[in-house]
Amino acid sequence: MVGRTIVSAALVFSLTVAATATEAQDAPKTFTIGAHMPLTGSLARSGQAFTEGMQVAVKMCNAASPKFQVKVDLIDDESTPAKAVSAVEKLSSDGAVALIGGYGSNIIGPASDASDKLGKVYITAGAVSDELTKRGLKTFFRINNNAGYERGIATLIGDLKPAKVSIVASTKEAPALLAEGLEKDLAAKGIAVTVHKFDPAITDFKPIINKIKLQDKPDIIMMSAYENDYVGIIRAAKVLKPNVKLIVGTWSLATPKMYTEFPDLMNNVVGTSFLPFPVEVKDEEGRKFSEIYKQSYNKEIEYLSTLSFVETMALCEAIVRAAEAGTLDKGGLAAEMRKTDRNSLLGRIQFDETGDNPNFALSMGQHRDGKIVLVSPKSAATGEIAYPALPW
Amino acid sequence: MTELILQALFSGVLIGSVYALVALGLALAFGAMRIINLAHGELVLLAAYMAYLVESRTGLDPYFAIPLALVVVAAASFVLFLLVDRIKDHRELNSLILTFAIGIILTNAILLVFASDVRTTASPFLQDAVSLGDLFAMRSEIIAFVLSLVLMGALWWWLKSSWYGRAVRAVSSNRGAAKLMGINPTRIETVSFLVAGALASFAGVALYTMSVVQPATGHALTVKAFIITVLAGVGSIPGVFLGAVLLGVTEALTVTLASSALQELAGMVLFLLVLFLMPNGLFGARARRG
Amino acid sequence: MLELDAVTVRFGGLTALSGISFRIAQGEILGLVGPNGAGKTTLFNSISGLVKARGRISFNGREVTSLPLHKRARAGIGRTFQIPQPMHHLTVRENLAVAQVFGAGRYDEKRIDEILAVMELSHKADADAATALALQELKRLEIAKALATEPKLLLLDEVLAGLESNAKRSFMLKLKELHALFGLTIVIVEHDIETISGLCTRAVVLNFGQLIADGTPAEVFNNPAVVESYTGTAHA
Amino acid sequence: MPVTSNASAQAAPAAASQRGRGALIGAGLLALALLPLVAGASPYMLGLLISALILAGLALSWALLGNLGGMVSFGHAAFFGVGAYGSALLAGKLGVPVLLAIPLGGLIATVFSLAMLPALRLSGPYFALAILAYAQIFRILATELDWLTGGAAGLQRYPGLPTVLGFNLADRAGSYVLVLACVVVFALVYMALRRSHVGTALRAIADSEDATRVVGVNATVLKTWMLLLSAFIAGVFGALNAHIIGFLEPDYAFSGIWSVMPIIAAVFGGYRSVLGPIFGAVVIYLFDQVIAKSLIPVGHQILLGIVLAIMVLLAPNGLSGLVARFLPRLAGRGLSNAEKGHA
Repeated sequence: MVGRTIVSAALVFSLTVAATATEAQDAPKTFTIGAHMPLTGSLARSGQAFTEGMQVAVKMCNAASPKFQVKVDLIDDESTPAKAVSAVEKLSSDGAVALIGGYGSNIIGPASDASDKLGKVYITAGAVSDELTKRGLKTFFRINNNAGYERGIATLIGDLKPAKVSIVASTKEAPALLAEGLEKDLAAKGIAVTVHKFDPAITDFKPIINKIKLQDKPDIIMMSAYENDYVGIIRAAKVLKPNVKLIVGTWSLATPKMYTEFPDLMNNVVGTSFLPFPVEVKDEEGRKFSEIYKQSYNKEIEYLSTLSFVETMALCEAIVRAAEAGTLDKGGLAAEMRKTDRNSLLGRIQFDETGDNPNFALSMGQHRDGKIVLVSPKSAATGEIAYPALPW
Repeated sequence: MTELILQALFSGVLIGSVYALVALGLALAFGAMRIINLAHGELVLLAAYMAYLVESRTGLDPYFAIPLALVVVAAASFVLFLLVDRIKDHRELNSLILTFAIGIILTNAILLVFASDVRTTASPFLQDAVSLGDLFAMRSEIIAFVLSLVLMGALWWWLKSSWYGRAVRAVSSNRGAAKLMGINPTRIETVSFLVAGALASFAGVALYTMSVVQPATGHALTVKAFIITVLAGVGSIPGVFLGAVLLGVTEALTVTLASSALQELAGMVLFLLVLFLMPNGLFGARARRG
Repeated sequence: MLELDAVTVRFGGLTALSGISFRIAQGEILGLVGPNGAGKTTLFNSISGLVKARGRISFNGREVTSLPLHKRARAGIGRTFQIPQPMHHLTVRENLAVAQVFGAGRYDEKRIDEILAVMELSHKADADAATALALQELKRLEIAKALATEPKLLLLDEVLAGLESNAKRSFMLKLKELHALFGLTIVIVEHDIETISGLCTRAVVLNFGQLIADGTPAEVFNNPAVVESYTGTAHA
Repeated sequence: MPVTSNASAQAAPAAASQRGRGALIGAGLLALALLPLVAGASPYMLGLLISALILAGLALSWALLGNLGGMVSFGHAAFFGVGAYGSALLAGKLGVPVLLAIPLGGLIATVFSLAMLPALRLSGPYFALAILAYAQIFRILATELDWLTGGAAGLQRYPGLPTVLGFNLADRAGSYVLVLACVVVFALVYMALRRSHVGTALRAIADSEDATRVVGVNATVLKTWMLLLSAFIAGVFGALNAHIIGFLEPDYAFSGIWSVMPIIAAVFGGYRSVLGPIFGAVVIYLFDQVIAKSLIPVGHQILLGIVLAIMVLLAPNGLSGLVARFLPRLAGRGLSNAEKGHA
């Protein structure tokens, strides 16, 4: 029994040591940012894109600031809250000065709570639920929110003045929230709305589309879902050819990648976006980002990587400011974050009392023969919307 | 409304025929060895990724991946059989856990090799709409439907008339007695697993042409296949087809008449009802228990 | 104490027992005779509740036809299996303890020791039942387990098979001892005419699922129908 | 460690020394379990250990059903999720004190498990996958009944663990002690149950059902009790986890992880023993999170799959089986009891 106890104790200790051994070496002026991302599980693709944008931001930030350097410690949270919380605690105990959170409000909620308890600033670009900013955390920041997506889509649809819209929405958290919000917004604009919720497990969308085709007869089909769902829905629509004028979706849809992979499905489809394609980046920082990104990953920048690029830039700059002011280790970072007011590829970035970015609103981009044209809002548009226009 | 229901039935039958193809391998291995292969869905998925590999690398039609998929998946199925065959104690439960573990390994191996992106065929030809009067389908679905019927017919004929087929049935009904008749059960089980692997190959390629695949898809496929095996009852190939079509139609009708959010629920409830109320399944020759 | 009235058992199209009726009185030792496949074990199974039977089975004036297995055991019907079925992964003592606690509804260590002593299993009390016992010990364990449930009626399925004649004789004495010691009524399946004659007060003969004779051993074995049906086995 | 009266009744003369050794092992294990607190482990390490212990409780519940009930479940997420939602809703909507809501969450899971009674008649794989179907059904219900559960958006504003007698259960150390206490309590219940006559009979049912029923054991009723108890335990740990995490949504509460991980943990540790699943959970979870993750950042579960496959093939009785085989004298009754039967 004694032998067994010793063996077990040794095991636990060796694990503890292995877990904390990384703490020791830290160059004097290098600050660590901790990040947890979903690198496995159903959200792994998003996590990957986030990570890429983040890495580029770190490079650029370090190049701009010779005095202070920043590095990122990354942990896979596997899209589970407990692991995200563990990750926050580990990163913090390893000396991270601030944290960047992954994807999904159910992950971000507990993780940012844990971060708040440890007094560390936490920023995310992957959690849109309104509940998160209602908690009144002083250390929580985000650059995007449900309201921004909602506003972007509602503006586009409102301008098109359809009589009727059918929303096809996944029952997953973010799509369900967006669908709920849009239903209200559009109804307020006097547009008739029907919502079809679907279980994320389904793959054959023909029965839903057929219902839309024969019963709803809408002008626009709006998809609040993820990539695999978009493909299924548009395919089903292409087969059944409902008499609609436009297909609209949201995140991860109006991207060059989607067009490359599914060229015959994407033409004329509209999704939330911020950049036209081929990329015409007007501001200096964006151009640099796009260049370095292309060098590093051999592809064009996309929405998720840009989101995380922007949040990381804002965070890095705040860290450098706080370090220069000498308030970084005295809890001054949150205050520096609130002083943020900068332009970015995603528009103006500011943080209000709750940590939310009140300026966040997305443009809408339309796939046009391999290009993406920004079609709404009018202020950002690079071209006229093709309407009615469909992939088939 | 009639039009809606007709289209739902049509879609249900088409998707059901592919479900049948997925389930057939599971049912066959179960019949021969009394073992539920919980990695079967992952084998199907492996074949789908072979189709992706061939299509994305060579630009060929995904159906050209079938030879490659046959080799890879049958080999995987064979290895799986060798491992399962090593289990001596508590065979039923330990093999369940072992095949489950192999499923986890395959899913993650696919994730490591192919990343977590959504994959599906890029061929516009396969995705084109085909219409039968007022009923619509993708061309790939029609092809899969025909493929499924042909394979099922071939399997049925094989089990009925070939020596191996008869031996498979003998082993699955009574291992001991089959041994006495000079049949080597291990050899028969090996053949069953190879054939199950072959069926999984076709199923995977068909799935790739008409639906989207991700590394996490495999587990869901296994569950579907098992549900169908239960609906079908043990030892009935037409039963597998009918069970699969019943599941497909139930799902499509649930979407049409109620909500698509309830589709999975309907399948599960159907599964439990048949499980509890009909010990022989809907079309089975023998009882599940006892 | 046990009454069978038109007991019939069918497996699919096969009739294993058809219209069996007889009574057993308190304290009897009844021999159940018949060639292989005659339905003897099926009759045991239907009395103890392992298979569902049509007709009527009553025990001590109470109808038990549709009572589940465990309730019949608790009511006082104990049985052994032809192929011993010890409870796996349990020691001999645990086997008896489970039988006693659930079958008799009480736990009495002394009585278990007593049964172990009578069945000559005391030396193996803490051995694993399924792996450490020889076949004859397993057969004794079958009886011991049944005894631990404190039965009123004991159904013994070929417990004497495979014993050479000396051992058989002493085992017969053992059964008589048990009969007296625990105040049992016994039904025993047995092929050997001498054993039946030496042990039983009465014998019942089954063939093809039907009862073809009922009487004292002497009467039964002189019955021409029995002789005809039974020749092959009994006089081999 | 207290030894139950039932156990002493059986084990007769050897009981005293057994009891002494059992107490010693118990004290040793408890000391080991409290070591992280004394040694001042980081919140990260405690967080990992809490998650590992939640998993340990779930693995215990799974193993109890598998070992005593003879039923392999592929859907323990069903109980875990119902317990989590039950407790969170009671505390959040009705204001039930959290420490009362947690056992009530377990009770609600038990009530829901009554719906599974028809599945008890099913054998092996049929039972396993029927339970999986229940887990799916409950997940969909939790998504659809949004007036109650908050739907897909989930629940997040419900109370966390309270402070009791100046001891803050919501901080890492407090949560750790609470979860540890729950694991210990249920392990003791399991041990007592297994040593009782009911436990002996249940062990017998698993392999020789007819032989057991024929001596008067009502197998169905005993199995039912095991299902209810297993559901209760899983529900309690689901509830604990819910109040520690502070956020629930259907995909998380009924995630396949809660079905898969206990199987891996229990098989690895040895599901025929009481301590096996607990050790298995702690070792597997720490291995996965600390070692596997650093080796293969994406897809590290492949290592879990490999470990599980190897264990089933080479050591079906798990770690505890190996311990019993190689250290027969050192292994206490708690570990080796079952293996004696399975030698």
